[in-house]
Amino acid sequence: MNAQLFALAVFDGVAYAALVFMVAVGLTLIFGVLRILNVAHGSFYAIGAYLTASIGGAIFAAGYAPWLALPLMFLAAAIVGIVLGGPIERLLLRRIYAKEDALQLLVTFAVFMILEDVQRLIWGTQPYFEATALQQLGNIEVFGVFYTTYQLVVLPLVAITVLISLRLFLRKTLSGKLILAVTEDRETATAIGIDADKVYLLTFVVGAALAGFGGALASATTSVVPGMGADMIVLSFAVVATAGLGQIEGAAIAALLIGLGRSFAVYLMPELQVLIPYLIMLLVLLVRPEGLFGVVRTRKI
Amino acid sequence: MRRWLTLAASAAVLLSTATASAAEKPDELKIGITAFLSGPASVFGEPAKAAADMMIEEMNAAGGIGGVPIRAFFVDEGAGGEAVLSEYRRLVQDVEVDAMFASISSGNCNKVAPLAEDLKVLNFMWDCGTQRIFEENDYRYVFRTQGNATPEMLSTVLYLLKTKPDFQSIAVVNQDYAWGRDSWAIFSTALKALKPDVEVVAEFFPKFGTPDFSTEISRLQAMRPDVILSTSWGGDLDTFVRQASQRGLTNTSTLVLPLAESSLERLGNALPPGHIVGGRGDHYFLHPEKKSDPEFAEFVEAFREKTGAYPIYPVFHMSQALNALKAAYEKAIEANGGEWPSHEQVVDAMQGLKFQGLGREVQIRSDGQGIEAMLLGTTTKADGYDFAVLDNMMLFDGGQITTPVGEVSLEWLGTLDQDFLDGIEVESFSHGQ
Amino acid sequence: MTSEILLETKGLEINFGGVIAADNVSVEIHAGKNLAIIGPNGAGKTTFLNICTGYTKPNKGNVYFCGREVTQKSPRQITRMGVARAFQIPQLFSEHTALENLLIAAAAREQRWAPFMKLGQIPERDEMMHLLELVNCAQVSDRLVNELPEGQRKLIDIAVALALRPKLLLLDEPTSGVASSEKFGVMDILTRALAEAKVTSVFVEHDMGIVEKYADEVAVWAAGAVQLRGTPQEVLEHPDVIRDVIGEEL
Amino acid sequence: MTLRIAVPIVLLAIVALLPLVAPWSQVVLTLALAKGLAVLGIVLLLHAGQVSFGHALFFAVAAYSAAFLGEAFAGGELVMMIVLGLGASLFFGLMVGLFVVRYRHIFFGMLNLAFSMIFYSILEKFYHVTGGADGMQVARPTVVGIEMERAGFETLLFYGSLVLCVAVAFCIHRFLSSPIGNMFKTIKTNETRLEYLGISARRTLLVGYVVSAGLCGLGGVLMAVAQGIVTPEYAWWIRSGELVFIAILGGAGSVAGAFVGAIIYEAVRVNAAAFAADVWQMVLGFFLLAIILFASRGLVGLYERLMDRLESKKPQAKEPQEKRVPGAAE
Repeated sequence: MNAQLFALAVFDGVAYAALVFMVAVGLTLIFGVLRILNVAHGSFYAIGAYLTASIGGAIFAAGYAPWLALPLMFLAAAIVGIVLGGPIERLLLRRIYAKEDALQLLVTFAVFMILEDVQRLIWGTQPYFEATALQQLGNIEVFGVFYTTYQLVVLPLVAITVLISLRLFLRKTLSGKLILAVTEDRETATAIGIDADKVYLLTFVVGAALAGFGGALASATTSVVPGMGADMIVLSFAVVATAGLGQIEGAAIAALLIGLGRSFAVYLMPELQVLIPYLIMLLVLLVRPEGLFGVVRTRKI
Repeated sequence: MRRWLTLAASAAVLLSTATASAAEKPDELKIGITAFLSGPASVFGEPAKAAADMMIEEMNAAGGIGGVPIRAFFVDEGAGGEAVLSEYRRLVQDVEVDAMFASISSGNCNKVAPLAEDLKVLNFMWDCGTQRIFEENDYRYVFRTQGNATPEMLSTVLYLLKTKPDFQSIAVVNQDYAWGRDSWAIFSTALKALKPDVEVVAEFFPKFGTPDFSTEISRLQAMRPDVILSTSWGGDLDTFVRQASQRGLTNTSTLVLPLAESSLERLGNALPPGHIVGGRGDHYFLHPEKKSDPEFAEFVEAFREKTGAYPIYPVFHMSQALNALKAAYEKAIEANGGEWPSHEQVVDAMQGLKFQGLGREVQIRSDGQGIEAMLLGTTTKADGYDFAVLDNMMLFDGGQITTPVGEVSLEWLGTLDQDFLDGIEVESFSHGQ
Repeated sequence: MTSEILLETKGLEINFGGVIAADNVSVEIHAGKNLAIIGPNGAGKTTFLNICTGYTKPNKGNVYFCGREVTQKSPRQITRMGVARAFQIPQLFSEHTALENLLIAAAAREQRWAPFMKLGQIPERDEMMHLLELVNCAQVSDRLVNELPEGQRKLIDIAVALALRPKLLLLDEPTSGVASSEKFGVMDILTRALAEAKVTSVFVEHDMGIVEKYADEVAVWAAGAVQLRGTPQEVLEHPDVIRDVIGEEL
Repeated sequence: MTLRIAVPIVLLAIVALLPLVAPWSQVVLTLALAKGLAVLGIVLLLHAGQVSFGHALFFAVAAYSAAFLGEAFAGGELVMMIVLGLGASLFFGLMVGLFVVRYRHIFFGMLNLAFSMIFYSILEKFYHVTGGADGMQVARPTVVGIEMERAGFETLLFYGSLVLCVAVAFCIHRFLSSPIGNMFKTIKTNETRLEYLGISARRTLLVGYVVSAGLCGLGGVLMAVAQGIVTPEYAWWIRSGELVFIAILGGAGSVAGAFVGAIIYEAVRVNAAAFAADVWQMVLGFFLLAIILFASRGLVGLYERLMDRLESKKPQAKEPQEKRVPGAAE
């Protein structure tokens, strides 16, 4: 493998990692606060993509300006977070916080199954493709290979921006600090009077919106097809578990690890490509059972 | 549970009456159709179902088959092999369908063929491509009302050799499942036999449903093969072609896409001129021999009005299956002296049956395989269409390029040589001709 | 009375994020002499029990049981050697009844692995009923333990430890959670049971009346170190103890 | 005989007799029983408070073992397939178990998921060995050396599975009442105490894990021969989720519930696929939600509640009902 191919593999890996990170970070945020591994997160991702692709397809066909693509993505993310995430937390998840892990997970699994069919009823089964955002930005040539500016520059930039703003939001704003407090010690946080209900709702809405945003970003580079959520959710599970549950910065590193691992596999051993995320997760967990950045909690006796 | 019991009871009653009066004219002719109504492959299943509904309505309006109206029961292949098999059994044993059309997926055809044989029900493999079924086993009740992977791939190789004889290197990006693997095995075997000096520079089998081919495309750009083959379909093909054209891969390599007829309209401008497209048979809404046929043109318009899209190859395959059924019953009625035939008589009538759907005539040969013509073309831009249409089309006769009865495709393909190439008859057409 | 050393620690040191929980702790525990451990909260008493049973590994130092080093052994291995433990917060099987908790302990002791033998029919059943009677809990033998009041849970926790027939029993605040009027009753039951089973005990205790009455020896913990050790009388009358330990308890 | 005992026996009889009146239900029921065995493996782990989202792995391991055996010996022998499939799943259970018993809860679930997804990817990728995504055919095997016709074989398979399921259910029930079974359950409630009884929680969990893998293996072999085909989908995470789904549906922790759940699930699924082809997933999703929200003890829990109500209504039940203590010693 020469330097050119090495660089190409890195570029591809980073772009891919950026997308995976967007989904995984929402998942890990929700887990950190609600202690629920949200299987329906995959559906939020898919619905974000569908919304962007279908609305975008309609308005650009009607002749609206292409720069609307980015605001549209934010809109799609907001719709997923508020219209979908809000009611799901409020009406459904709130009723099951006292139940066992397995039941909580199954509830989100049920939501996932329902949303899969909802997507099909709304958008049908034909693939959607809406690349206006990407085409606007054109291509960049690196080592004789053309990359889209969108993938090479925009996606990683957006991911870094999200990471930084999430950090600032959690550290600097009141809502963020409340979320952090609940993540770190739920009992104490509720004991000192933090309104856990509100924090849960906020977290879930933000987490779902992030997944929707991930889908919106992805819709520019890929076909939006039924079943895209199921694949994404296992992948982001792997990222989240590798990073350590609830670890936001960790999720960025784990996404990068898995993204690079995957793209190097395409160059070196294409057959291993799909195995890479799980192998990385397995290796990490064997050495560090709590994930790369997870914290061990010993039981007090 | 109650439903099961009532169904069971009615099944028992039906069973006793059915055996007693097998050749009595029924009130309706029931067929079960498996098709993907969910999942990625519903890009094929949904149009085929819409077409089936339209055609059956039309056939019934014209008196059905031998005066008996047709009624279709659909099974969703997207529900998984398990559900397909249990629904298949239910339709055969319980609803007592007269024929099954199964299926789109080669995997499901593999499962269904032995079951059909066990259940002794007439089964048309109406869309699946695997060439193995009739090469590895003998069936009495199973037929294929279209070609299979071997003529589809062989015609692609022939088209490539005729239009681009000097290419030196090829890469492949196929979906990672039997179709992707088998079609590459067929294609590469034929290519090696007919043009041994071509170098295969990369073989990618990305996971089915991959949303992102960026890494593969980067690597392909670095290698610059003359030709890139992809037998992918549906969302996978769309994604690959769009990402490839976005990043200029379509400027440096010629894409060869044997299934892209089903994606042309969706791809719009993403598929630039100059790339090779096939349609799994002589299937194309601007079929050069058929487009001026008023019946054909009317159907295309009606279909477009109903579904908002031009018909694609599964639609044509569906028309072949329905017309095969009609032809078989009519042949059997005739052989039976005008009386309604028994199920076994209809199965007998399938041998050597000739029928015509919305393409050239198809014939069923002794092993159950249909002989279907193949159409390929090169993309071009044309007025009146906001997507690529085909130019420099070639129609290959199915008889020459289908593996002879009793031979195994990969072995037969390995024996092909220049003489074979020279003996191929082909008719060429250009767009608008 | 024998002076055989059951448990011995040498130079234990550990700290948790800068807080020193054990600072050069060297203690000998003699068979037949019940040792009480007293000291303010955070002095490292529970940490000491955790280290002795292998739950926490010390940064430095060693633990010996009956002359064999056990520092790096797990609680399971140490338990199998004959050290049982009762906990400050009772550690019981909440979805099992009181009797079943004891039966599981007995089955563990006797290594009853036969997969088709019913737990309720193991030969140790009578012995365990007797043990429940001994701790005055026979009347709740069929109740789920998480439905029982804290005092009874505490006693059952101790009974579970006793069911293992240990040589040494470590008790972490056996009378906390027990109503003060019942504390002496509980300790009477306990010492009788210990004596009957010939078990040496080490107990962490805050109630000086109890320490005075039931301990053969007392060790005073403060800031992760043993400050003083002697008979109850010597220790409880020591001015530092009155000022630093008993004072705080009041 | 009380109603509480009579109803299950009648239900069992109905299941046994149903194929006589509805021939097509025979294979569906065989598949349901096969799944029921695998679900029993999940139920077992639920007793230790652990949920595996990757147990389809063992299902697939056994199914592919049977398929390979069939391929190697041109058809193969049913008894050999069961023995080999069970052996393979136990072996894989031990190997995977040695790793995963160090983890609990979400991590336990996720690691299982990772192992099953790795196996899934391998099955899908190594096309030339495993047939890739399309899987392998499993020709109808001989039964103790006898070649059978389809109808006879299916009948034999159904009744054989039924007997096997009843026997296995009994064994698991006894295992759960045994001392080691009870220790296994304490992993859910208090592992620390278990260790302080001198028992290795990991080893105890491993025992249960291997047994549960074996149960999935039995189910996998039956599924493979009943379906006549094995595909990587057997190891796909949705399949594992489905097993957990059925376990909860039947009644978490209930041995009988595993089979009741599997049969009801299969019935709902077949009907939903037939009558609501577009929305069958949605139907199942709402079904699952309803169970978790309104009957978290599953179908068996509903049944118990119904029986409690019936018994308390009966006039002859004069003596005050003693409060039933779940898990009380016999």
